[in-house]
Amino acid sequence: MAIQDDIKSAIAEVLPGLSCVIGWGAGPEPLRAAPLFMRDAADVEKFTAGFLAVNNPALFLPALKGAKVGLVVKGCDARSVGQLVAENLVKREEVHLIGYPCRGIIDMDKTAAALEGRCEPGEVKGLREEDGDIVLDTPGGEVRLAKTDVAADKCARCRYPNAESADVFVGEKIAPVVERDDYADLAAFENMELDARKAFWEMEMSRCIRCYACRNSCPLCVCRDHCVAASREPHWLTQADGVRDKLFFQLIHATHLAGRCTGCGECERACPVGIPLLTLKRAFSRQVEGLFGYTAGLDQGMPPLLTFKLEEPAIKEREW
Amino acid sequence: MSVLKEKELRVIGFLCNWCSYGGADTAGVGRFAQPTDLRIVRVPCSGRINPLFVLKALLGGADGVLVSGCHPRDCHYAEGNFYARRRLEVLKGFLPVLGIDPRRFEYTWVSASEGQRWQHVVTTFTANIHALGPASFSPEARELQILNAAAR
Amino acid sequence: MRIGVFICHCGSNIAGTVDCASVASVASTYPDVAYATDIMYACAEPGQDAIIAAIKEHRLTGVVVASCTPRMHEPTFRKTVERAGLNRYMFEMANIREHVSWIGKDMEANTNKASELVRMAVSKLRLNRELKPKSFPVTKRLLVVGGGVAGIQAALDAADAGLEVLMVEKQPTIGGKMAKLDKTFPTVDCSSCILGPRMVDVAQHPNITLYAYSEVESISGYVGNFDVKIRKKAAYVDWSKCTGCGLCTEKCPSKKSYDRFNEGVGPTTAIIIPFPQAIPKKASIEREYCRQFNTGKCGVCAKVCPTGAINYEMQDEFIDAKVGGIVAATGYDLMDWTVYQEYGGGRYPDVVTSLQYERMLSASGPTGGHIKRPSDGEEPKDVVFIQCVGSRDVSIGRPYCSGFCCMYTAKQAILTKDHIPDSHSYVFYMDIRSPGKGYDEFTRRVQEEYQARYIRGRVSMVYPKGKKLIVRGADTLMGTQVEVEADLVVLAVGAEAAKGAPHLAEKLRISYDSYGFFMEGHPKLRPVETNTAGVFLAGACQGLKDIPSSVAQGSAAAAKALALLSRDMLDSDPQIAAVNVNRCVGCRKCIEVCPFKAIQEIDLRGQPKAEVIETVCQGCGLCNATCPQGAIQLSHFTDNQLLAEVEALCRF
Amino acid sequence: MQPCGRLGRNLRGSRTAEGVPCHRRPGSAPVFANPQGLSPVRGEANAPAFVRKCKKQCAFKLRNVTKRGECMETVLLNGRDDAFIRAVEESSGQVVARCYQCGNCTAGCPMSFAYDYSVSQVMRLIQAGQKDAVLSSKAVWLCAACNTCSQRCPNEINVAGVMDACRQMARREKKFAVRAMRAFVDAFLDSVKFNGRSHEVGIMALYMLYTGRVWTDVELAPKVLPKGKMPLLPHRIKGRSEVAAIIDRYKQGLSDPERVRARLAKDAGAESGKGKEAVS
Amino acid sequence: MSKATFGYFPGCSGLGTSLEYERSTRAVCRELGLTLWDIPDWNCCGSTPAHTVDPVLSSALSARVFAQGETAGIRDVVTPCPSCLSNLRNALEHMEDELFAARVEALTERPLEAGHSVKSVLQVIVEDIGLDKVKERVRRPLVGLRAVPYYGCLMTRPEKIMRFDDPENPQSLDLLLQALGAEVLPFPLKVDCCGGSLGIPVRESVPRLSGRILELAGELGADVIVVACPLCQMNLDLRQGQIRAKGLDYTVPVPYFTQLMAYAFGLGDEEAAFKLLAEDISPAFSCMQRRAGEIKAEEARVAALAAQKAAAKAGRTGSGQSQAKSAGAAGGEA
Repeated sequence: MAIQDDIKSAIAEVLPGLSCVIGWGAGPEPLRAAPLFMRDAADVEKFTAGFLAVNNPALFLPALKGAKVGLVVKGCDARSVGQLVAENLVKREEVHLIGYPCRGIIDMDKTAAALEGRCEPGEVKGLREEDGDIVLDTPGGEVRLAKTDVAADKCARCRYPNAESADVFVGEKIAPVVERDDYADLAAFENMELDARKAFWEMEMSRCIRCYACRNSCPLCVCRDHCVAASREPHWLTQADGVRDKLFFQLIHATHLAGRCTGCGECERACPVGIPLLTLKRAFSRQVEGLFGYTAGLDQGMPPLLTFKLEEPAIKEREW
Repeated sequence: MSVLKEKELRVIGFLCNWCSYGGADTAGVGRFAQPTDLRIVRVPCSGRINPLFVLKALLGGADGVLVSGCHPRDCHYAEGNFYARRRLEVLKGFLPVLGIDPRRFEYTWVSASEGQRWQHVVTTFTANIHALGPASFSPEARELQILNAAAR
Repeated sequence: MRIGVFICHCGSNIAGTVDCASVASVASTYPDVAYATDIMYACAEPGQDAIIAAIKEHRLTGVVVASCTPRMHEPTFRKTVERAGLNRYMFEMANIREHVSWIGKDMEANTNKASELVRMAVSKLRLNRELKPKSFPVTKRLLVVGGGVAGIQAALDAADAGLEVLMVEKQPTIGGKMAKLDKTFPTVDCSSCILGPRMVDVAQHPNITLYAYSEVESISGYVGNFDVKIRKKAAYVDWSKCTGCGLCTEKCPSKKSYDRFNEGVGPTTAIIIPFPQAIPKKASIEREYCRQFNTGKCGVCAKVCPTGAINYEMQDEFIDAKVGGIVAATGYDLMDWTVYQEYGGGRYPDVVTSLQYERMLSASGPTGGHIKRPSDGEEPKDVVFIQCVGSRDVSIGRPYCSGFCCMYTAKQAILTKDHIPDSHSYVFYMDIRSPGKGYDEFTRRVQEEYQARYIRGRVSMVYPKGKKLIVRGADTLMGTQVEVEADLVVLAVGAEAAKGAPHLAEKLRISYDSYGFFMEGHPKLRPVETNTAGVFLAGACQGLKDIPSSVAQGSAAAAKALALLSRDMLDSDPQIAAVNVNRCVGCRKCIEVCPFKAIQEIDLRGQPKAEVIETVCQGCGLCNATCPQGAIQLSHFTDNQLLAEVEALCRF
Repeated sequence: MQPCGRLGRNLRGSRTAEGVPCHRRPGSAPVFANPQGLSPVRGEANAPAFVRKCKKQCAFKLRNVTKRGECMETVLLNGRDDAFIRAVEESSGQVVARCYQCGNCTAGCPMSFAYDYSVSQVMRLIQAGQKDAVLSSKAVWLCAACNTCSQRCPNEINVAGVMDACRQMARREKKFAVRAMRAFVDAFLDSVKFNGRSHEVGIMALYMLYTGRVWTDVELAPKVLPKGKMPLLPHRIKGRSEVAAIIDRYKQGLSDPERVRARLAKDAGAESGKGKEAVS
Repeated sequence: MSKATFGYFPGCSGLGTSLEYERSTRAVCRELGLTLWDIPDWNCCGSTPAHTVDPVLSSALSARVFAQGETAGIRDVVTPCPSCLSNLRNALEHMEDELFAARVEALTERPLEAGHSVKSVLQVIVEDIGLDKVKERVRRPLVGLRAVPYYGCLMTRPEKIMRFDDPENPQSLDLLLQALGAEVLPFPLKVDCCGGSLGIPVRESVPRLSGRILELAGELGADVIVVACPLCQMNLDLRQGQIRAKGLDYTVPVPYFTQLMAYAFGLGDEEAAFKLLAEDISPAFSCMQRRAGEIKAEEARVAALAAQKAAAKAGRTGSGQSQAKSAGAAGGEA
């Protein structure tokens, strides 16, 4: 990809001034990329971007506080950085953002489903991107899959493909996929009856193995080392393997992110058993956007639940 | 310890100490009759109520949760109820996604002198909860059913 | 942990609909409960002694009392528990009277509810920790807001006791509404004769600093350490130079300005000294009417002023002061009676308010004590007084009785007879409210000796006919419609809280009702205190009352303030937030939400952490609800304690 | 009231403490009820049996003292007619207990001069449940329905509505205290019933017929007839039968609340019954 | 129905005792561009007698009027007579209650759709048309006419149902008369009751009530009392002779406001129909002309005085340039 080389040169250009630049490199298998910490020119060579660049590099920023760090960011990653800066968990001057126009990233569950019967995603030997499609080199021959079929859900409703707040932007900005996020997925989910939804979450949460991958992959979970999930002071959760506690942990995570979650989808992507965790977070985002017109990550100031107004036009209070 | 069978449902109230708890007292002093379902937890301010308390109660078997604080601009701590108003309104909009009927949770503002209004709030809310009937969130039992079903 | 549970009968108040014995027996089965019993009157002396005895006998470490509202007796029982040697925070209450026995008759349901409330209290108590109050220094200075008779009394009492007092008065002079009165009931002695000396005392008292023509701009801090910012409004006259000679008031060309002190009875000049006995006796300029400000050309007062005190470029000044206690004595204002279109709505000049009539009666008033009809200046022969104009009237949102109109109308009727011997006074009333000492005899005297004609009925309409005003009323005792051809109609206009009182209440962070009256701590037991520690009330701002009650409340408020500020150190309330530095990641969310700025960021071994300033924290718990990892906990209302109460109620 | 200086008993006969004036004026005549000795009136009060059979049959009246010759019978308060109060309250939609007798309605009422009871006295009689006094009073008939009382009532009571309710109740119980008023209303409605519109000449004719006051407003005729402002022939409308039907149905009582409520319940019952099958 | 067209309910008195009100109302509405569709075969609203018998009966009669309106597609009705307005409006308000509507339907046996409204002619002129449009059409301003507005007790009361102007101190008629150029005297008894329909059955009511109104108007020196209600007009104008017999010593003509508007708009005598009034209005108009003349003379005198003063000032300064200016100004003024 031509753009990859441009990014590499951009990285090389700024690398000397930074302690490191975080991007994506080859992962454990051809279909999986992994975060790449580039500290010298050799590392920059290993840089790959594009359809497999699923990880959100903003995850590592809070830990690297104090050092000047560079990030190669997709649109959604830039929003995560923007939110960290808005809550001054990260100092903007300590971060150098290199943006590029993102055309969507892979969703492994969808790819596995698409490869049904033919082979396991792990067995795929290579991948080529040809404009709208991806060509997989599998033991049973080449498989051509349309990007839109296997791309992540969040990319189908992407409003900010270009990292608006990037210091350096490589390539031309592309038009957003949609103008407005109408939360159609939530609307579809809400067609179910209340009891059916309750049963749905009971079923999903009974599959949770409580590995906390969702928390550990969330860029805004800056207090993951002292998480209330595992504390007795306060003692919100027991360590019992019951559905109630596992669901309650997701509610804790969702309420902590209310008005802050940028919808990067890392929690859902990281969940080993594929529970649709983003639905809970997007329910809060829809509510916050509706009430306060605040979209996380676009540095619109302090998140709404950490401030207030004397008159709240949007909140219609119940008349008894 | 549980509610009186067929007579009561589990209704939990979080009341701010300065206004609503005082309003409930005024209602008591005024002998304004109210249904007995409501159990009141006293908190210093409606701002003290973390939405997780409401979720904990609803998931823990409460059929209805009522939060009441001072009227906006009347809060003893000046800003507590403004934050509460935002957080509880966001929570109320979130409940349906979980499959919990939003009418099972209400928040309102009652001042210490409004005994009559408190009686009306409690009576109306308890009647609404009785109309909705007991909540059915008992994941423990459901989970065992699923495991048994899977085992068979 | 060994917990003692005491179920109070409260005579029959609780025992009437709650089976206390069975609640006690159920309570004994709760975890950690070592002793459970029911007693007749827990709050009474024998009750408290029984608790102390039980603590010693059963080596109890925590006490739960199930009785009335903690808002009333929590302090009582905490002292009891402390007397028994326990920490006063190892105590919890269950409200089984106002929230249970008094609101329902169903014995079974009430008993079950009472036992559940006790269970909640026990489960919270098991997580209580001993809390020690810290103490902080107290500023021995009192702020009195409002210079009416109540404020003056409070200030003088406090100052006489050696306390330093700041008095802030919005008008250019103190004296409030009483200064506008000619005579006072029931003794009909001259108002300025009894108030004047007290006002002079205030001016000359070494401990009192008077800021007239000033307002409270903002108040921050907490009991014992309030930081008050006072705005000294620009009077465009340098009061240090002004001798109060009044030369400028004579020469001022703008003769048509509204006379606020005399309720607009007569026009006055732009630069005024409100009334001869004004304290401070200084001139002040009404910017609205002053030609110098409107047209830029005049300057007459500057030219004539012997001491050159006039300064048109004067700006508002701000004074910052630290005070320990605040007494709010902002008084009342007459309500806007022009909503009564049927009485002319202000269109007929000869329909005046009682205060305007008082200014006409007053010798220092614009008419020099002669009662003159505003329309043609003649002396009225038939004067009609209409009671309850804007009081006891649901249709305009003023259902309450203002309390003192019956009395001052009787007094005005006497004065009318004195001023105009051949006059006839008619008083349209519904009920004469004269409850004080010598009050009813006073209203009898006005009818018997001064031949005031009292007619029991409201007035439906007043309309001008020729030079006369036709007053169309009713006499329900005679059962007929009546009409009076009057020369002058005086309306006993109902009162409401002073304008701007709700705004001040928000600054003082005290609550107020829908009419703007400040909310007292308890209507019967704590009438001069508020729910905010250190803020006291005096006079009509708490509720309409006459001069004797206002003066009494002035002294009461001063007494309360003296009690508060008599100690050098005050105990801080230990129910405040505390940070667990191990869990805090320095995300600053708590600092963002704290209304009192009571949390600051510190650097602990290179790590940013939050820290609570104990004296400023009020214990609202907002930070606790905001902190994602629960690093900051509000003592006595920690997450775990509240969770324990919720868990006690869970069904599954 | 000079104390008579006697150590002794005050009015109620209990011993008075030193110096407290006992209020009996020496030598004053004992005060008995009914000084003029007028014939007592019928009423449920505690009058002896022979009184109740008195033929004068003038109903209890809280009379104005100014009107000579009437006297006031003691009112037995537990003889209060609660059904009457409820009927007035339901028909007018007002709560009469809200009235604290301030007299504002009497003060404002333009027709007070013609009343036997003032408006506030009528309200008081309703509060005391004195049905006979209210329904046989002239006041409810003379009310001009100008709403001044309701507009200025400090307790927001629709006093005009209460007066309407009492007049309607009086009409239903055939108590016509002011015959001319009833006659005029009937004349007006008959003219409307006959033509569909009111016709002045017709109304005057019927009014004169019903009351025998043939000279009413005769002197006005020359002022209006020549100007064509008093058409002799009525303007009869096509739908006059329908208007007549409306008035007749009213007279047959088709619009009585109980009857209509029953019909509504029946329809609702039928509907839900029908509705139930559809749903299940 | 566009905003400028309304269904028109003339009211029974329009055919008889208030013929002049009817004629002048139609003329004025035509002049103001207001098209009035008569409600076909309209019936009497029952006026005061019906609603003193039973509000359900008066609502039933009113319901038939609206039902007839529906057949011609009329939803918004306007009526000159406040008594009809009160009955029609009360019918609409009370029929919002289901039981009441059912009782009315039991009488009319004609269901009624929602969405009806009824206003008075005065309200439409003042609120919908607006006074500035009225001012534009005035050709013969009533300068010098001392008028006293009289609203009567039904038009603005009860406040919650009529919802028009202030129930105690209405201003719309005052402003309208000022727009016509008349001098409006403040009249305290503008909402006092004139006796209404008690004129016939209770003979002494009208002389007393209307007498008080006429006496105060006379005392204030009013040329005319301007009314907007046929009932009030009959009691004040038609019965003024009877009242004078009882001791009233003033004669005050009582025209309708629409008649004065017709005159002010320059329409013919036929439309203004002054001759149909019982009390002759010509003396009032002659007073008006006389006073108008006086006012004009006064204005001329003041203008002359001002011009003189300006000329004198210009003379004193003596500078040529200002002279030209002030001369020009003086010229303009003279």
